[in-house]
Amino acid sequence: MKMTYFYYLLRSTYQNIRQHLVINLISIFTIAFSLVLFGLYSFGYLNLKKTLEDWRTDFQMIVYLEDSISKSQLNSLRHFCESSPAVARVVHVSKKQAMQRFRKSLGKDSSLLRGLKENPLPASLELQLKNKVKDMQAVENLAKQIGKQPGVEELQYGQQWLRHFFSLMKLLHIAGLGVTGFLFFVTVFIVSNTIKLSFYSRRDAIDIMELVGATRFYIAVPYLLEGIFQGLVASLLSVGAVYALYYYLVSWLRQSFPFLQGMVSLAFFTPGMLGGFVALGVLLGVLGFLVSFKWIRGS
Amino acid sequence: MKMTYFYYLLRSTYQNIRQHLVINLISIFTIAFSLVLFGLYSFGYLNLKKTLEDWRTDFQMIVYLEDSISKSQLNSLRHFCESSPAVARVVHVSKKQAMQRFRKSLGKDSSLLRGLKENPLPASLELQLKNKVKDMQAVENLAKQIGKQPGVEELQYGQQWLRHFFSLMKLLHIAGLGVTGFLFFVTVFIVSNTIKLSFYSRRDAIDIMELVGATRFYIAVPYLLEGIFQGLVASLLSVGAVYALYYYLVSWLRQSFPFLQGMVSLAFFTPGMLGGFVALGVLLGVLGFLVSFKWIRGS
Amino acid sequence: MSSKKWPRMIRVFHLYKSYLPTVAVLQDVSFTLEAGDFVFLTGPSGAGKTTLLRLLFAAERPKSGQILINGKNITSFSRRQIAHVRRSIGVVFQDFKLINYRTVFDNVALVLEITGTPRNEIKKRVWKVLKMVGIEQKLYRYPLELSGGEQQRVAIARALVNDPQIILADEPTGNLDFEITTEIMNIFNNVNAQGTTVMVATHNQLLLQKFKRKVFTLHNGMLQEGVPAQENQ
Amino acid sequence: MSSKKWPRMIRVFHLYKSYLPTVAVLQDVSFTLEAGDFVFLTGPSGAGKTTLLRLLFAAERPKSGQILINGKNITSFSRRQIAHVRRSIGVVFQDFKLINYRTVFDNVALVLEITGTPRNEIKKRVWKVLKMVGIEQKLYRYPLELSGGEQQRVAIARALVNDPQIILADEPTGNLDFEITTEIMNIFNNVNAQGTTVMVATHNQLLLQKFKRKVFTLHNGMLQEGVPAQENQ
Ligand SMILES: Nc1ncnc2c1ncn2[C@@H]1O[C@H](COP(=O)(O)OP(=O)(O)OP(=O)(O)O)[C@@H](O)[C@H]1O
Ligand SMILES: Nc1ncnc2c1ncn2[C@@H]1O[C@H](COP(=O)(O)OP(=O)(O)OP(=O)(O)O)[C@@H](O)[C@H]1O
Ligand SMILES: [Mg+2]
Ligand SMILES: [Mg+2]
Repeated sequence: MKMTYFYYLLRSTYQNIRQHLVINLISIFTIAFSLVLFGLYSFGYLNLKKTLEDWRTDFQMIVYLEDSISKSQLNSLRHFCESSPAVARVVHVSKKQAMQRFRKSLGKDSSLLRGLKENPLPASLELQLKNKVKDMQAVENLAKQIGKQPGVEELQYGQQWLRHFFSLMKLLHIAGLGVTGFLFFVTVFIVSNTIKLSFYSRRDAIDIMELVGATRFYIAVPYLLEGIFQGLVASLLSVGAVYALYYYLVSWLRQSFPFLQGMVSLAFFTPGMLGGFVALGVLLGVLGFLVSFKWIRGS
Repeated sequence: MKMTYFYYLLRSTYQNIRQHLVINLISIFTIAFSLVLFGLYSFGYLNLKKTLEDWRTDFQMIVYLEDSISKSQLNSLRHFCESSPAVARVVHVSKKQAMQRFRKSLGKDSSLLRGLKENPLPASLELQLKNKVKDMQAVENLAKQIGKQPGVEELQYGQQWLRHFFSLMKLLHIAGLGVTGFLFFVTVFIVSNTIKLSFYSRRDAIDIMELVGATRFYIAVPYLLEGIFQGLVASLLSVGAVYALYYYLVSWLRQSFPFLQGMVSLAFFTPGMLGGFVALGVLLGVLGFLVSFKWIRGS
Repeated sequence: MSSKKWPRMIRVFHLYKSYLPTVAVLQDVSFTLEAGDFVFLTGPSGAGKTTLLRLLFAAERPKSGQILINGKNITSFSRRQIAHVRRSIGVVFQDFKLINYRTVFDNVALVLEITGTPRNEIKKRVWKVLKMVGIEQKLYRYPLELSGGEQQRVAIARALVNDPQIILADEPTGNLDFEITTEIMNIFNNVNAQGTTVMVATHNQLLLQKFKRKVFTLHNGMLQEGVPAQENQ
Repeated sequence: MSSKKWPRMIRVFHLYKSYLPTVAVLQDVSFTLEAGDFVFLTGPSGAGKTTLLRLLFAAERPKSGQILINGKNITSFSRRQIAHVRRSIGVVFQDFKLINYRTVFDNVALVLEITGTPRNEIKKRVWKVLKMVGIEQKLYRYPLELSGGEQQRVAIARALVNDPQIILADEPTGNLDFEITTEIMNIFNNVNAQGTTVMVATHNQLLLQKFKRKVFTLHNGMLQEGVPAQENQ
């Protein structure tokens, strides 16, 4: 009995697909298109995020030191900064180094510094922040703590710039979630519509099977398998398409806009991601089936 | 005879729509979804473009003047710059003004300028560029011409920055065209699939009509009208949806991210744009019909 | 041999038809029906009756041979020409072929709408023909809300409504009781008396016996004319 | 009154059915069929024959009244229970109800697949039953590639293949010539002789006359039992 059912399932699914090849192709291409859109979006989003995080490693917090700071104060301050979980690296810039830098930055105009008797620039500690620091609050807490240490004259960490950066990251994250959710919704909608219509065109057969004693469950399983099959084929197609599209897009971008070098990368295309795509395709097929089956039951 | 045909058309279309309400709703929502995606994309693209162009008005070209420049040379240079079609505004900054600015920019550190005997900073003309300047080439041509004028010591116009800006604009433009084309293709594909499937479910009726003497043209026209109807309803729905989505998105963005104030604007939603949406919806319906009709004829 | 002289004529020459390469359904079938002829087409199940009728209204193309309807050779007609020929032929299909999402009225009216008949005229004629077959009360029902025999009568009404020059009826009484069958045959007789050529494919021996008309019998793909009904049993 | 004592029984009590509020299709229909009964159901077109049969295999729900199949009241059954009851009833539908995208073999095998019959057994039994109705050569054809009578015989084969306890046949010979009709009726007789309850809805007076069996006549929604065939004309 089990064997008969198994054989029936495979054969029914195969027959359904073969007999409704057009509808199946339509379904597969619709899922594939949705996945391609989704894939391109994911690539774009991940790349943009990566780029922004690369930029961010340039941010630093500068701790200006009082001229009167003692060696032991400096050491303990330095130790304090280094032991903070938000800080990646601490660099000490002496008064002399500060003046050298300033001179360099003035370039030709540095001649006007010639007349100076004493060095007015303060020494400083430059703190590199860690990538995992995700919001403005953490940075400001750190600044407050450091500001309380003895020997600290002033803190500078581009408050405005950082605040914008964090807002932008948050915006990007929320927009990303929103767009992903929306796309997902649209895809399930379209897939379930396609499966609904394919059910619709087989309504007569379904009615007949019920009339000769088949249960709804028995009738439904081959359609579920069909949904899974569609999702599977569609995801493989879309992986290929996304890869090809992205490959050509990236080569073209690199040639046309050399300054984007660091931004565009295909590294993202890992086996795990491929598995995710296939899983997503199958999930869409199954969801589409469930939505349309509910609809069929109701009518 | 004409009246009968007209009556037949309206009634058939109405009957088709009423009898296949589900398929029609599916079709309409699919078109509407595509249009909403397209609309959101358009808003996003136009806004981003506008923002970038706003930023761009900050760009300027600085023409440093030789200390030895004569009054008449200065005037003719100034006149030359002002008469260039690429330049919007010219501001003269004297040596004194330059020093004042420099002092200001140093802030507390300006004390170190106290010891200076003579002013080493050059006078300059600051040129504001016009918005319509679209590419790097034009800017570089202008620079070359100005550089040849007597009394000009050096030109500075953030070559690197500008080059990046123009590349980015070009990238955005091409990506915009690409995404628009892709979206359009996907939409026609999905719509034609929906109409195909709706044809598919009416195949029996079409066969019967042919068997009792109807021409293909006679059979097809109500489906064309149906496609137009779907496109019409879908475009109206999507205009509403895009408006609502965008309205809430914008309010939310403005509250959450005050620095985006200037970026987001609903001005884009003009009557012309509304007409465009409706036209696009109808066009999609008609295209979907044509594609699927060709397919039906073939089979 | 102008088409005026034989205005409602069917002529078939050496018709061959097969669906599968190995099995011939029709072999060298030839016959002539003049305007006003009435003929029964009989033969065992699967003999090719439906196939022959389908060839006559160009729903199938023959393997070889010629079919002349009103003197025009329809075997070489275009789609559009075929559509116009069909408007002068009323067909009762063995499986009815009603449009499920149109009412009884609309199913019958369809034939008149195609030819652009004015609305008032359509209403009158559809009602008249539905009354003839006895289902005028089910005007606004849908086919799936009718019994088998009622559906069959709608199919008959549709074939009659356009006053066709030729009527091809494929087993038109398989789902009807003998009383209604007799009524339907009387309608065909009346139409035939006005000059319409009628061809009725049937298994029903009672029909052949009761209405003594010309009989074509299909057997092994060959057509025999005029075999009396009694010998056919 | 255990179900063991009447294992293949149909009992119908005071059955009422109407599709439209104004028109009653069945009115107070009651009857009992014991295991091994054979009955013809007749009545004019639209009398309610198909409706009665559809009520018996739970494709319709009655307005009021009870239907007992093998002692179980199916009017209150769930979908799943109805599916199981249907497996013991073989139905020949008036409009055949074949699945167009399945071959003849697969259409008939469907009934056995549902009950999980082993593959070999399915092949043997389908072939046997197709041979009984005389279309064993068209095993791998699709329904639309068959003549009307051939399709009807596939529908009959499907109703027989599962050795059902009850056979409900709705106009099973409307598209068959008299020779094949006789063969089919003989098959029903044989099955009936082995204890199967058979109910055949038909218009065909020749059948009623030739096979002298119990006759139920539907008229104005009322059922009359045992009216001789001759008076029915
Ligand atoms: N589309 C098709 N493809 C293949 N074979 C077909 C097709 N249509 C009909 N046939 C075969 O052609 C033969 C003649 O079929 P046809 O329908 O003409 O028979 P018929 O005389 O109308 O029979 P019936 O009285 O049963 O309706 C049959 O054997 C049938 O199986
Ligand atoms: N789904 C339905 N909706 C409304 N009325 C229906 C429906 N099905 C059947 N009827 C009506 O019920 C009556 C009985 O129909 P039924 O099909 O039972 O008749 P029948 O005896 O089988 O007739 P026939 O011999 O023509 O097949 C008919 O008048 C028919 O119009
Ligand atoms: Mg036939
Ligand atoms: Mg019936």
